Amino acid sequence: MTAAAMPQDETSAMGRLQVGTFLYVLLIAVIGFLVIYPLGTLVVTSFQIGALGRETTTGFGNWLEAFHNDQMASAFWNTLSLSFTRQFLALIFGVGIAWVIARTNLPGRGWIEVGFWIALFMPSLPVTMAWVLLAGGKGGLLNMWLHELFPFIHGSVFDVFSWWGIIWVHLVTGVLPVKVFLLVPALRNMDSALEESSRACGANMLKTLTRIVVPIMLPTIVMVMLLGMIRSMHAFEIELILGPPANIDVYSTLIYRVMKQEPPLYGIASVMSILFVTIIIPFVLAQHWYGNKHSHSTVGGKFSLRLQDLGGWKWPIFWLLMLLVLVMTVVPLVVLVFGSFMKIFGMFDLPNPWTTRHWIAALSRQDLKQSLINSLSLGLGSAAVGMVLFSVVAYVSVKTRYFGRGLLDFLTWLPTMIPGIVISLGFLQMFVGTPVFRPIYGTIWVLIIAVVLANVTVGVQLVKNNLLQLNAELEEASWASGGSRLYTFWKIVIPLVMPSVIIVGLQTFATAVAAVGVIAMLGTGPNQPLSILQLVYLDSGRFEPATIVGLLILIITVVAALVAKFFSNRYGVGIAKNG
Amino acid sequence: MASERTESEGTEDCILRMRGVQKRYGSVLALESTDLDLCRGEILTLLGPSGCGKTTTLRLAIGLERATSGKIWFKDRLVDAPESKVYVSPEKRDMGMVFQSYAIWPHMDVFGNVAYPLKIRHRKADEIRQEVEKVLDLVGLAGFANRPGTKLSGGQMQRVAVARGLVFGPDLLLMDEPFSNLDAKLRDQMRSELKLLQRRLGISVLFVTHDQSEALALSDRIAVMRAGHIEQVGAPKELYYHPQTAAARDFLGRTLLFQGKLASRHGESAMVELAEGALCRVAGADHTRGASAGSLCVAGIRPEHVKIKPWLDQAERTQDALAAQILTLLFIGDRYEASIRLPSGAIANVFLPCDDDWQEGQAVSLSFPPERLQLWPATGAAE
Amino acid sequence: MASERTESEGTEDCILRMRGVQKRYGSVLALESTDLDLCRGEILTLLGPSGCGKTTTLRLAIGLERATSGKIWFKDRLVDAPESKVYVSPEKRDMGMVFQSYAIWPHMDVFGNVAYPLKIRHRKADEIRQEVEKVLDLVGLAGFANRPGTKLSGGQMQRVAVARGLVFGPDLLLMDEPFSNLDAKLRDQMRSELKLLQRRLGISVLFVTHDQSEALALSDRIAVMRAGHIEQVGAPKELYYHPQTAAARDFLGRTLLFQGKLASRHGESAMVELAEGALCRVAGADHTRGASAGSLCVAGIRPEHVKIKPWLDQAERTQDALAAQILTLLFIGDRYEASIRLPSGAIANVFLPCDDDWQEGQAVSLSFPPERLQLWPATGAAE
Amino acid sequence: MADWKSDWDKALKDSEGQDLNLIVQPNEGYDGAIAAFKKKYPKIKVQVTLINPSDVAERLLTEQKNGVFAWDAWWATASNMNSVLLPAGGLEKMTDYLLLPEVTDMSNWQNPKFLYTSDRGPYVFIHTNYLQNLGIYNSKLVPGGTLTEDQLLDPSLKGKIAIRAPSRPHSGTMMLAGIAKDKSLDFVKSLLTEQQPQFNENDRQNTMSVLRGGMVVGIGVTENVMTECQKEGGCENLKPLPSSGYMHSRGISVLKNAPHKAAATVFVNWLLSKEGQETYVREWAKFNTTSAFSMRKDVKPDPKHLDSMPDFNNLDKYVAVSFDSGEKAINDVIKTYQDARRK
Ligand SMILES: Nc1ncnc2c1ncn2[C@@H]1O[C@H](COP(=O)(O)OP(=O)(O)OP(=O)(O)O)[C@@H](O)[C@H]1O
Ligand SMILES: Nc1ncnc2c1ncn2[C@@H]1O[C@H](COP(=O)(O)OP(=O)(O)OP(=O)(O)O)[C@@H](O)[C@H]1O
Ligand SMILES: [Mg+2]
Ligand SMILES: [Mg+2]
Repeated sequence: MTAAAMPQDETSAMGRLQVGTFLYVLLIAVIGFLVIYPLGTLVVTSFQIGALGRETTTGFGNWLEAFHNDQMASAFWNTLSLSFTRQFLALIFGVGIAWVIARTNLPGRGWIEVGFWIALFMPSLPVTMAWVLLAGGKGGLLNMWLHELFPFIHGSVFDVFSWWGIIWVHLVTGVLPVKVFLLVPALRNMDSALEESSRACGANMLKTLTRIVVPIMLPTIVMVMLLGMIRSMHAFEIELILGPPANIDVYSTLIYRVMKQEPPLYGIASVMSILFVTIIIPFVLAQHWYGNKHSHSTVGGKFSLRLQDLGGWKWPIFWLLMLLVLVMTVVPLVVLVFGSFMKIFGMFDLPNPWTTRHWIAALSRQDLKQSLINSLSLGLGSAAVGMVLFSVVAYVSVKTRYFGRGLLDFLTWLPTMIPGIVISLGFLQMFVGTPVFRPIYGTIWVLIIAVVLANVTVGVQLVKNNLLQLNAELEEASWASGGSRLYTFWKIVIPLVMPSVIIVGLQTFATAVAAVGVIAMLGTGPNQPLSILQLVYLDSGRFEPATIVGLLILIITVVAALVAKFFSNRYGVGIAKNG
Repeated sequence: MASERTESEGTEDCILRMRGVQKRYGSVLALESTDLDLCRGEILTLLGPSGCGKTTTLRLAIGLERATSGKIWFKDRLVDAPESKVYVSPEKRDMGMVFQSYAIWPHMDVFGNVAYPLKIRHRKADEIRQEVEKVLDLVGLAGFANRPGTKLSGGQMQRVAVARGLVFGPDLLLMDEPFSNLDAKLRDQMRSELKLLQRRLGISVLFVTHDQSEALALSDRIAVMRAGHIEQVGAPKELYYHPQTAAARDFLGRTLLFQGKLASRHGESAMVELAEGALCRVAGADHTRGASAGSLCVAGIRPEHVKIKPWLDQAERTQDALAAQILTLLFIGDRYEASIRLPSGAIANVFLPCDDDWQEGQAVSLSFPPERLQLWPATGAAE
Repeated sequence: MASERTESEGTEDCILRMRGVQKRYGSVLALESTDLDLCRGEILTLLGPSGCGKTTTLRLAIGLERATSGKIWFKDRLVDAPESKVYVSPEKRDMGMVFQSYAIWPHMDVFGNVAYPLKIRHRKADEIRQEVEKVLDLVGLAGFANRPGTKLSGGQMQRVAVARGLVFGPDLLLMDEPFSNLDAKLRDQMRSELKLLQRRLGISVLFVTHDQSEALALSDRIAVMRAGHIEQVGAPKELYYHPQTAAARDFLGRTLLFQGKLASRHGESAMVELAEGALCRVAGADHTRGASAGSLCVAGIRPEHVKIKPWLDQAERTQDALAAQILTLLFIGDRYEASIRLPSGAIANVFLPCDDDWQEGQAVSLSFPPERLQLWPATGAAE
Repeated sequence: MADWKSDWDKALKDSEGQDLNLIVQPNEGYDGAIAAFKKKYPKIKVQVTLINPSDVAERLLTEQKNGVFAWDAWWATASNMNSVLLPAGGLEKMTDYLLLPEVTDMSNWQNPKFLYTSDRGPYVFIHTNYLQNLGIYNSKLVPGGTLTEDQLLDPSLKGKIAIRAPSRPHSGTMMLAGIAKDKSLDFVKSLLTEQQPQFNENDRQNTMSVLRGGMVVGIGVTENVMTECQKEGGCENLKPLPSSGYMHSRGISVLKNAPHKAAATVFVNWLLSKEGQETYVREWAKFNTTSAFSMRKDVKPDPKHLDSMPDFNNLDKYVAVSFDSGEKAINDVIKTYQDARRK
């Protein structure tokens, strides 16, 4: 029989194809616009010479100037060495810890995981100050106690104003926790049989980890590493405090300084950011190439979940991790809470150093309630928008065959590559420079979009890597049962990647409620959140109530984390139900 | 039953039709140009060695893979034709499929997995519960409804997969080795349930199995595949007794092959001088395309047709019988599998009934009913 | 061969010994208190319905699960004893295991998967290459060495899993349905390779299969399991002909069961009046523990032992034969599987040789050799 | 002059129901003042947005460049208004908005030369010029118990001075500009190099390094800490740095194309009126230790804040950081610092 004699389904197939293609083109256009526009403004700015507000001319002056800045070289070297060192350490320990939490019978692993989450969400400036109080040179409490205990010990044994100090504070305030945060859900999505068969082949737990688990998870680990590298290179808050005493400057503090100069040198900041982007791009492409080639499905149709028995290591590891969580969260928290009840943070010499007046001042602010509501709306709104957008983009870039979906994936990396303080400017230019956004300019929606964009990289990449872990047959079985793409996405795919989606939702929430830079650039009166109150106090030199606001933000985030934990236990392949 | 339809061009009671379908995974040619017709209400089994393209055929049928070239029709509707850019996605084809790898959804319990196709079809909650219970009962998983899909034994997972395929009664059910991890009892039971269901609902089944007796017992027709193409399609008996190619012959059941020389021809039958030393009359099918007397050939016979008797007496020896010796006797339940040594030293495997008292080392005589012997060209590899 | 050793407390040639081993998954009791001995150089097969705890037993043996209670010795070393907090992790036990779910590592190619156990043991690269090639050849995957582990058909994956288990020649090899997705030919081949290998290297094998003929053909001893415990352990023939429990009997091969009444006893044999209307002498095993004359009982016989003849003549009817009718004839290759209707209307399945010309609807007579009939208590469920 | 009344009434009437979009520096003192304004003019809906001057400057320029004019008035310390918005033409002339005679009458104000920040026009109105001395030293650690400005270069203080790194305009930079004005730029250069000071970025941290860390001198410290501490009976050996410090200015401006001109008019006039300034002084004193006074002659300064009050007749002697002259002085310090670091 010839094809001509057969009724053909061509029209409907084509019709559907076109709707899909249309939506895809729309998605890529929107994402492309949102991420490229801010970058484009940077390029334009980089060619505008002259101080802000004065007459500017176009030319290469900023570029020449940036290259002639001879602090660049040492700053660059510091940036690289600091970033590499702490990423390296964080990765080694992070992978190990994440594995122990995700795949073994470690007692209390669920709570330890939450401990790492909290460590990640601790307000970074107050925590850094807490570490300064504890280990800031000779005056650091730890060093003083040590001297009291062992009078023969002089000087500062623990000194955060040092190369290693910067690394340590970074590690405990974010770099290590974020590894655990991002890797645990990915590690959970692995068929236990893969580990078990390695052990049956005679490999011990460590070998199994290094030769089976890590290689299988490598695309995710590489992604987390790259993300971490970029973040590390952007970090400036901690260096800003700990760097100057030790005479350590990094690239990002340079950018910060030219940005905060009066008048600010945005042109030079842009040049420096663009240089940064060009350095990062090859790595992103390499990561993309590697991820495409080496992603492995680890959740298949015969999935089994069994926890590895740590045996005798169980309790030592438990105590070790407890200690770490304690050092990361409880120790600075205790310092902060005590500090907030002191008349002057860290001044124990006063006749009566304790007071509740900072708390009363902070809690009795009239705008507290509104700020709280704003923070919550901003956090929840961003998390909701982010979760949907990240899932859809990740799905499209992984599970469809559209032309150029690799581009989509690449686009999502762009916002992360630009330092946060610089990109909020780009966002501003985008929102005021594009007529479509005018109606929402000044509303909370701009803030939501900005926060979501700031998290788009981690969000899309994490969900994407999770999607890659799902064997195609899980979806195929749904299609074969008659489920449409959308239904399958909703009933099979999403529940399976939900733990990651929740993680990125939580991450988005946390950055939203703690955001300062973006708020300053885009927030307006009625929708200013709690984090701006923190700024208010800091700018009036009132560190104690600022800490209190930071603690309030932390409380919100912790509540959100607990809610997230509650829900993520309900989804995914279900290891949590295992005990 | 429907064996004559093998080569027929799609009649209206043909539910699935493939023409010249080819599938390539990168550099691997998994399926060569393949034609296949599946009739309404028929159980067609794909049988073939591991890696021959059975799963690929199923995946093409339901649309999980797109053909590299060729055309596929389902219910007279073109569903896949790369040349004319036609492709209907799996969910629109309304077939059911049981995956070789089960594809149990790890985030659902057994009930959720099985109820899924019904939920998609917006059945009422009550009805869903009933249907699922019924089918779980059928596969012997009553009481497992609330067990998470990941906390099951291998066979239990497989049964969930089967239940999910059966539950919504699709017009065409594709089953990829659905019983491979089940024990004989359960397998028998499920096989007959499947047959009942298929009869009752009139559904068609495209079945994949590596188990010959399953294929023979269950199928209306069998397609023997090898290395990416279909060797022969036909009713079980036809295939078994009249294989067209050596591959089909060797794959389905065993055949004892004896090298020999065509001594003479007498109408439908021929005399063959076996290298083993006997002169046999061959009256079965001739696959040599009329090789002339004197040419080398192979005589083949199914082991169960060989008459084996204890070698009682030298006198009993006839020209068409071979003397042989039992080397090993393997008890396989209802009979023995015996290795016997032929005069030339070659070893052949045959079955012996358990009733008689066989001994290892015992001398036996083999004789071959002429109408059971078939003539094959000499290139056929000796067993 | 080693059937007497079933209950013996660990002799020195016992490589794996389990005593009172119990395993609980949450609320599911997967394995009741179980005793098992595996001798050096022996192939012991666990046979049992799906979900009966076979995989669990294997996992306990290698240490992937820890027993809830009981003791396990491997090579006379206590490796798991929750009561005394002894536990040796899998990698220290140096066993090999083929997983039911294959567990192929997706990030390695076939070579990498198979070479892994050798690399762990720090073999030389040359040696590894040779060994892997050899074993890949053995499982029919020569030429697949560089294929990614996931781009394989189901059966190919299974073979990779088998190859990985075989490659490093452990003292004890645990194989969980290793051939379930392979075709008969390949399966036969691998089975005999396994046996050869096991003989040559003197390794012990704990084998799981759902395929009876495989179990019977391969095993030195078989342990029949049911619902988390071992029903009976013994050599294949012993189990087949002398099942101790109804479960063992029903699981291994088929049995035709006839309700009846014990008419009288004469020494070792008994006369049973079958409900179907015949009076038979039963001279086989008596599992009723000496039920007295007049009590209800069940007479059981393996289908292959029933003598079936065409019903030629009313005159031929004897007291110990039953008249029956062939309902359906199912061709399963080397023989027919026939459903026959007994006088009472009950249906029984038997095998008929293909040689004779059987017809559906044909009347047949069944007669039962007395020494093949066994006596069971009346509670045994009728087939 | 005569029709100020009708203009004022019109402004009052028009402003009813208007939103007043106000940019305010994030500092607690502003809160109460604006609350008082709201109370007085309940029909005006005041939307306060708290943003740092340096953050908002760029934002305002970008908005204006794109034709977004969302803001009415900006109340903050005035250096960014003067150095960024004013040259870009982002502000309206204050003189177009000032109606109340009590405001426009220059005789009500101290030293009118220092009411507007720039010679380029009347764009930024300064209502408070105040002195800041954000430098401290620990008298216990100085031989003799007192330090003079000259002694800052004393070799015994080598490595004992904590300076908030003057890489950008903030308290540390401004303090150094003050020292430069007292002494010379070379003096500052020596201070930054030969004395090998410890540079900190954060003011709080800089403060703590004197309070707890054994540093003798802190330049660029947190505003209130020393006074707070002494109020509580501690820090008795802390003394303010012997330097004239610098003069900071708090002012108000109206943004270009302000969407609610009437409301803006009402606000600036109220703020600069006697009542407004008194409110400011009162509220400011609640949270701060400096600058609770006004350039208005008829507003009483808060007695605790007199220390920070400049000599109104002699304002030229200070480094006036919000004014054109101060901007240059600051840039000189930054340049000196950056040059020094390059070595
Ligand atoms: N993780 C688990 N949690 C709870 N129950 C389980 C788990 N794994 C297995 N079981 C149950 O334990 C019992 C024994 O399982 P096991 O895997 O040993 O069966 P099996 O004999 O290997 O069966 P099959 O032939 O189907 O593979 C089954 O009833 C199964 O449902
Ligand atoms: N994703 C893939 N990429 C490359 N080759 C593949 C892929 N999937 C299957 N193949 C190859 O295609 C051939 C046919 O595979 P298919 O799965 O159809 O075999 P099968 O007949 O189902 O075998 P089995 O009985 O082992 O399941 C095999 O040789 C296999 O190696
Ligand atoms: Mg297959
Ligand atoms: Mg099993």
